[in-house]
Amino acid sequence: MMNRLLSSLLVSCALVALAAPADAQVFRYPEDARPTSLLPFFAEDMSSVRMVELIFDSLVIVNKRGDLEGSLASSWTADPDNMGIRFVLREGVKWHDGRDFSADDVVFTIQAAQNPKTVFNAKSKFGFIKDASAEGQYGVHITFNRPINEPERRFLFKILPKHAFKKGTRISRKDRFGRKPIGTGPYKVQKFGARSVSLEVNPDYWAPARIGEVLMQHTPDKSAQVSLLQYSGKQAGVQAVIFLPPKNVPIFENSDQVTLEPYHTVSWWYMAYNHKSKGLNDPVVRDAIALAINREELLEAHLGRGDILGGPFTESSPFYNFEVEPREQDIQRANQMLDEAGYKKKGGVRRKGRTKLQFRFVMDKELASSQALLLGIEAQLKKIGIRVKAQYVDHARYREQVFNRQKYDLTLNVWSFEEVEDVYPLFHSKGVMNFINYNNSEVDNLLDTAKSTRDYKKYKEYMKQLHAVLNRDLPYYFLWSLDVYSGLSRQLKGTFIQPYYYFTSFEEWELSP
Amino acid sequence: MSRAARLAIAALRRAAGGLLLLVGATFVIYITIRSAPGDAIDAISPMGTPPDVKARLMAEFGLDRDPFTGYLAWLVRSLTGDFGESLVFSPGAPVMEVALPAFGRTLLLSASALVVCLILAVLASLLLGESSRRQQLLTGPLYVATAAPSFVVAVVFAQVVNWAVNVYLVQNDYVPPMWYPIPIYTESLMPYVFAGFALIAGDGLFMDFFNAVRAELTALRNAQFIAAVKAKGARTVGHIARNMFMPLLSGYAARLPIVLGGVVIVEYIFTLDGGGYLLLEASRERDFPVVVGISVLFTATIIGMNLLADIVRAVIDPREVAHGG
Amino acid sequence: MSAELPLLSVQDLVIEFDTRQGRRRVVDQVSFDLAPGEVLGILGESGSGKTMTTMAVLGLVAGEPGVMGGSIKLLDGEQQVDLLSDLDGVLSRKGDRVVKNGRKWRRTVHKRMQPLWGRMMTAVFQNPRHSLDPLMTVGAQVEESIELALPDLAADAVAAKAVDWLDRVQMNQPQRVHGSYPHELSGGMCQRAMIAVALARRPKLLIADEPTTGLDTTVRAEIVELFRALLEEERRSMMYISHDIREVLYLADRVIVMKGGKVVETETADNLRLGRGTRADYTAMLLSAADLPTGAAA
Amino acid sequence: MGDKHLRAGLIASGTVVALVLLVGIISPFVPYDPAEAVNYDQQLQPPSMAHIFGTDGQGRDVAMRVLKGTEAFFLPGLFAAALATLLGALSGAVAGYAEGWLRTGVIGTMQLIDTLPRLVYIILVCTILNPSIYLIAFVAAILFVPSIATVIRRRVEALGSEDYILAHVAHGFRPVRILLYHILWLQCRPMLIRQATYVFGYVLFVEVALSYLGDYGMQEPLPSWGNMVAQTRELGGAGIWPWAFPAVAIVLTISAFLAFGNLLARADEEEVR
Repeated sequence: MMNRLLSSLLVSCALVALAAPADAQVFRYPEDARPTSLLPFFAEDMSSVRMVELIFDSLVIVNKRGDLEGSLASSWTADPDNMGIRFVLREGVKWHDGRDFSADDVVFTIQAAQNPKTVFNAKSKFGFIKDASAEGQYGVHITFNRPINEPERRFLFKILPKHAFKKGTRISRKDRFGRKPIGTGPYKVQKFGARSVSLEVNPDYWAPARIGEVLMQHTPDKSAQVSLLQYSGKQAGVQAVIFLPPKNVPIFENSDQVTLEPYHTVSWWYMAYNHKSKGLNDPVVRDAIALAINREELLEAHLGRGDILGGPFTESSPFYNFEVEPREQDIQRANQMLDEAGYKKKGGVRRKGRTKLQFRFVMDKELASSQALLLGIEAQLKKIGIRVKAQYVDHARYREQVFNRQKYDLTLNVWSFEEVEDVYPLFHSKGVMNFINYNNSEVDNLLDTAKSTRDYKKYKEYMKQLHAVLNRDLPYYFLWSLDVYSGLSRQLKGTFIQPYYYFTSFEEWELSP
Repeated sequence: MSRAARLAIAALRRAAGGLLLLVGATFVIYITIRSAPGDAIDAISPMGTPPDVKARLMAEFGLDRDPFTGYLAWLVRSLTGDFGESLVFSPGAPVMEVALPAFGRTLLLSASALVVCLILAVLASLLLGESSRRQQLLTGPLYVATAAPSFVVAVVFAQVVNWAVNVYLVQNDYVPPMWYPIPIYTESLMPYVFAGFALIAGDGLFMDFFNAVRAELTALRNAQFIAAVKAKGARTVGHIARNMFMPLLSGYAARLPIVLGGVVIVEYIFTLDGGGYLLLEASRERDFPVVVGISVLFTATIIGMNLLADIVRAVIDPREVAHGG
Repeated sequence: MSAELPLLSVQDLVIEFDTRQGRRRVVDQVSFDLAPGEVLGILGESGSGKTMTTMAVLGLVAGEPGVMGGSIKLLDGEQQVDLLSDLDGVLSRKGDRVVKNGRKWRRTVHKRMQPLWGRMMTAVFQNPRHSLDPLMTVGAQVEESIELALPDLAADAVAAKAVDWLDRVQMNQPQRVHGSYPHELSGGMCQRAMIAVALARRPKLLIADEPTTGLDTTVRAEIVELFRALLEEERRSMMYISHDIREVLYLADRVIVMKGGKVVETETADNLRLGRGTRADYTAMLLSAADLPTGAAA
Repeated sequence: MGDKHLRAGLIASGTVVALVLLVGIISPFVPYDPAEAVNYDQQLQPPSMAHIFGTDGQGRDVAMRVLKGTEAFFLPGLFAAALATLLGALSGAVAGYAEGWLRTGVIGTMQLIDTLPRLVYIILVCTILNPSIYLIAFVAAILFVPSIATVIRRRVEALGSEDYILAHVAHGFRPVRILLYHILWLQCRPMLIRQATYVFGYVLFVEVALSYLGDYGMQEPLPSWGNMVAQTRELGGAGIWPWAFPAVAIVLTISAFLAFGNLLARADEEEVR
């Protein structure tokens, strides 16, 4: 009875599916999380960042070769003293609502970002700008409050339409523009639903995109994303999965449906020590913890392939110091160091005086494989007499507890960088993102000198020094950077994935039925 | 005429009572949210935000007032239909613009699942009610089967259907249906059907309904006036149906909260774009205005349903108003 | 009278119920006849099986297994219908126990009773408040009876006749009562309404099962008087069941006395009233308790 | 329902209940270190003699985790059941017995609590307070007080006018004794049993549901039947046993507790009669 019911149900559903029209020109992709805001300032989660890339343009972009290329700007010249830059804008660009794009929009965007009442995460990226002024319809001159090397690299931010903000330069997170954005980019928003966003091609774009429609589906279940990619050829399937979980990568290694596309994100994983915690302010303890952890094993077991790091830069970064040898697991030495420093084992946990080496390890649940990673770390630290009390919290609480209130001892997380790895806010004692309460005058000095230098070579040297110092002093334990794979349907042609914004060259992608 | 007047007065009194309850319940919800040890602002403001900027954000989101005046202000504004604006889920959108359509889908889903469940329970008790032997044989297994939480039913069901589609369709090179594999977002109706099935089959709802309907039916069948109706040779169907209606309506109103509880998680499993999903997602993102808004909708539905049942009962049952409420 | 066939003839009726203590026989080999136009009183204390006997006649015994044997014959026109004949497939023997297929039983009896209910007989029960559908006006319930009895009558005539019936059961303000709901009436008024509902159906046999139980003393007297008046107004066949010997003697032509599920005495009301003939002990006890002449002991 | 069936049902459900109680009691004494249970050489082993319920995606023994999973709800469930029954009985008795503002106040409060959608409110509390399972159990208990109190209040009101209660009053028994012993204990016991098992079942449901959702409730690596069922999300059909056994455990435990409470109450009712 149940069987018959089930099979008839299945057959009827199958019929419905077969009867549905095929829409070949729709590019579908799943995201783990919903984009929250498509207003570029507030596009903070990666799914919003990727979608904003399709809707908005910046003055310049990073092209396939990693070079800068004009987008809304057709050319630029830096002032000789590196205290300003002059952009010439592309002519004939129109906003999605038909209005003309002009220099006023660029000036407006900068002013809005600098308005103290506009509060957003990336505000510091506009801090170097002193003033911006329009020079005619297609010229902008921007001055800085300090000399900047290769200033054009700092103009990757998206440009907003001045006419869409009637209330002036104070832009609120709650502005409706976030759901009904008007950009100049290759796609316009057709429908912004709670679980899906659909985009249609912008025919007026200067290099119109080939794919007619883009559909983002919120699919929190990773295994469902993988299944959907497996049926990419069929109309219910998706054509791309942004980030394939490492354990699913082998499924597609010899697939005739899907290609694996590696892309190198400028991001690295770290374990942060709260330097205000008792015990963790002792460099010996930090070192012992680092020595107890087998990074290769954790990486391989839970995250797939990647590079083991010795400092706050990825191996492809110009600042990476190859002379610094990353630590290897050495439990014996870790135990010895702790013994020598006077931490005695008592009931499986080491103590010295009133300091007990038992730490609260706070984890963001949304971090990939967070549970398995922490389990592994916990087991390894146990071998040197250090206990860990795990606390998994959701993303919002994590931000509140770890970043804003600093109620944690240890945590594990990832930093992702758009283009340049600017670690000043992370490790300077006055850095806005120094949530570990790190205070090292040597590091502060290095960072300050590096910031004020005008010579890029010297800057690189300072960074390499910093790498060595940080590897020794361990404000974080720098873990690894991952080889990330996207799964792309073989229907797609001309694909290139930008490591951060992902869809930068999407208008060149093609989708064959 | 006077009955109509009394009815109207009773209905107004009930409505006033319901409104009072709604105010009380929203106060509880509001206070609960405001009792957060960490403020919403810390969860959404960037790391290293200076205190004065935080204070400005607090003011912008109306979190700077103490909970009581905050509640009063909220109450006054919400009476005019303004429930504030979403902070994170859909920044800037009026809360009800986000919450109402989502909750509407949830309500439609739960209400129709409950209707189907009710019909099944009535049919089952008509079929099984007479034979006590068959009923006893079936009750045990049925009890175990339907006591499962609806989300467990949903999980198992999703796994079974995924497996079946894979084995029968995908491996035979048929095109899999739009909703496959199950936890994906799709515009097709099937996930809603699946969710409805899980709601009917889970949370002990069917058994609960079945037992209540059967008890009511048995009591009615043995009622003296039914014997009297039988003895004078009239058909009993009409009398039984009329007298069954009210207990069924009350039972329906009483069970709606159970279904509204189950639907939250079931929606999550089938990735339905409804009120439960909105509640979980907005909670996760600490979008408090949306959380309050959707909770108020849930509460108002429960109160409204009871109110409606009371009023319908008063209209149908001549005994109700006579007692003076 | 003896030459005529009786309207109702009950022979060797057996009713049993399953209880926690095992199967109990509540009606044991009960037999009696009721002639057309006769008022038969059934007298007995509670638990004597008198109500079960009447429910069996009505085909409304609830509980398992219920009727286990005997015959109940009703005179329908010229024909005698046996409600309990040909039930071979229903009752079967298993060792020394009689086993009953309850479902089949109910279906068979229900089918046989369906054309007889109302037309042949109808009933007035105890607890008048529970005998009326709480959701219908009294008038509508009387009208339902009238429509069943006289299907061709026009709607306004039905309504007029309903009011007439309510008047005939000596209801004050029959117009008002017509539009009232049962809960708006007193117990006595409910019972009058119930009698109106029953009589409006024009049954050949009216069964009144303890119609005065649960009513106040004065109301009881009024109801008994109403029955008396109705009987005097028109000769009717009736079974009047009560535990009150005075009521039974006042209304009945003939009386059967039951105790412990058995008939202990069958006698005319006049003989009982006047203390003529011999008496069973139990009857004598009832009579003496009511200060009536007990007659000779059996 | 016949006597025979009542007994059969009691035995069947009672066995499961006894088993859960036994496991719940011994579980804290079984040594288990979630960190050491991980074994990547033994991932997704089907049930065998070594692992009777098989192993999960991280090579952990499923049977052991099902056993340890009882700790997540066992004591909180008992606590909530006791608390809800106690508060429900007391406030029901007060509302049924008292008059005036006290009665109005208690009934109003009960109505207010009753309008809160239970699971929605619990999720709300979880979002705000990140509570321990005991606080969740406490909230669940409070949310159940009205339904218990209403049943008790009706009974108390009905009994209050019964002759034998009036007789007790006339005999000079103290009202408190009449209320607590003659009414609550003797008359309402079956209802209280039924409600208590219901609350226990609900706490199990809430714990399992929250752990399933993952943001609240029991957190990995600590086992809960809920987060075990949630493994379907990662496994995607790779193995049935990591989630099927806990799912069966959930269904059996909830239905057994509800059935046991119901049948026990019915047996008690018949005893009282």
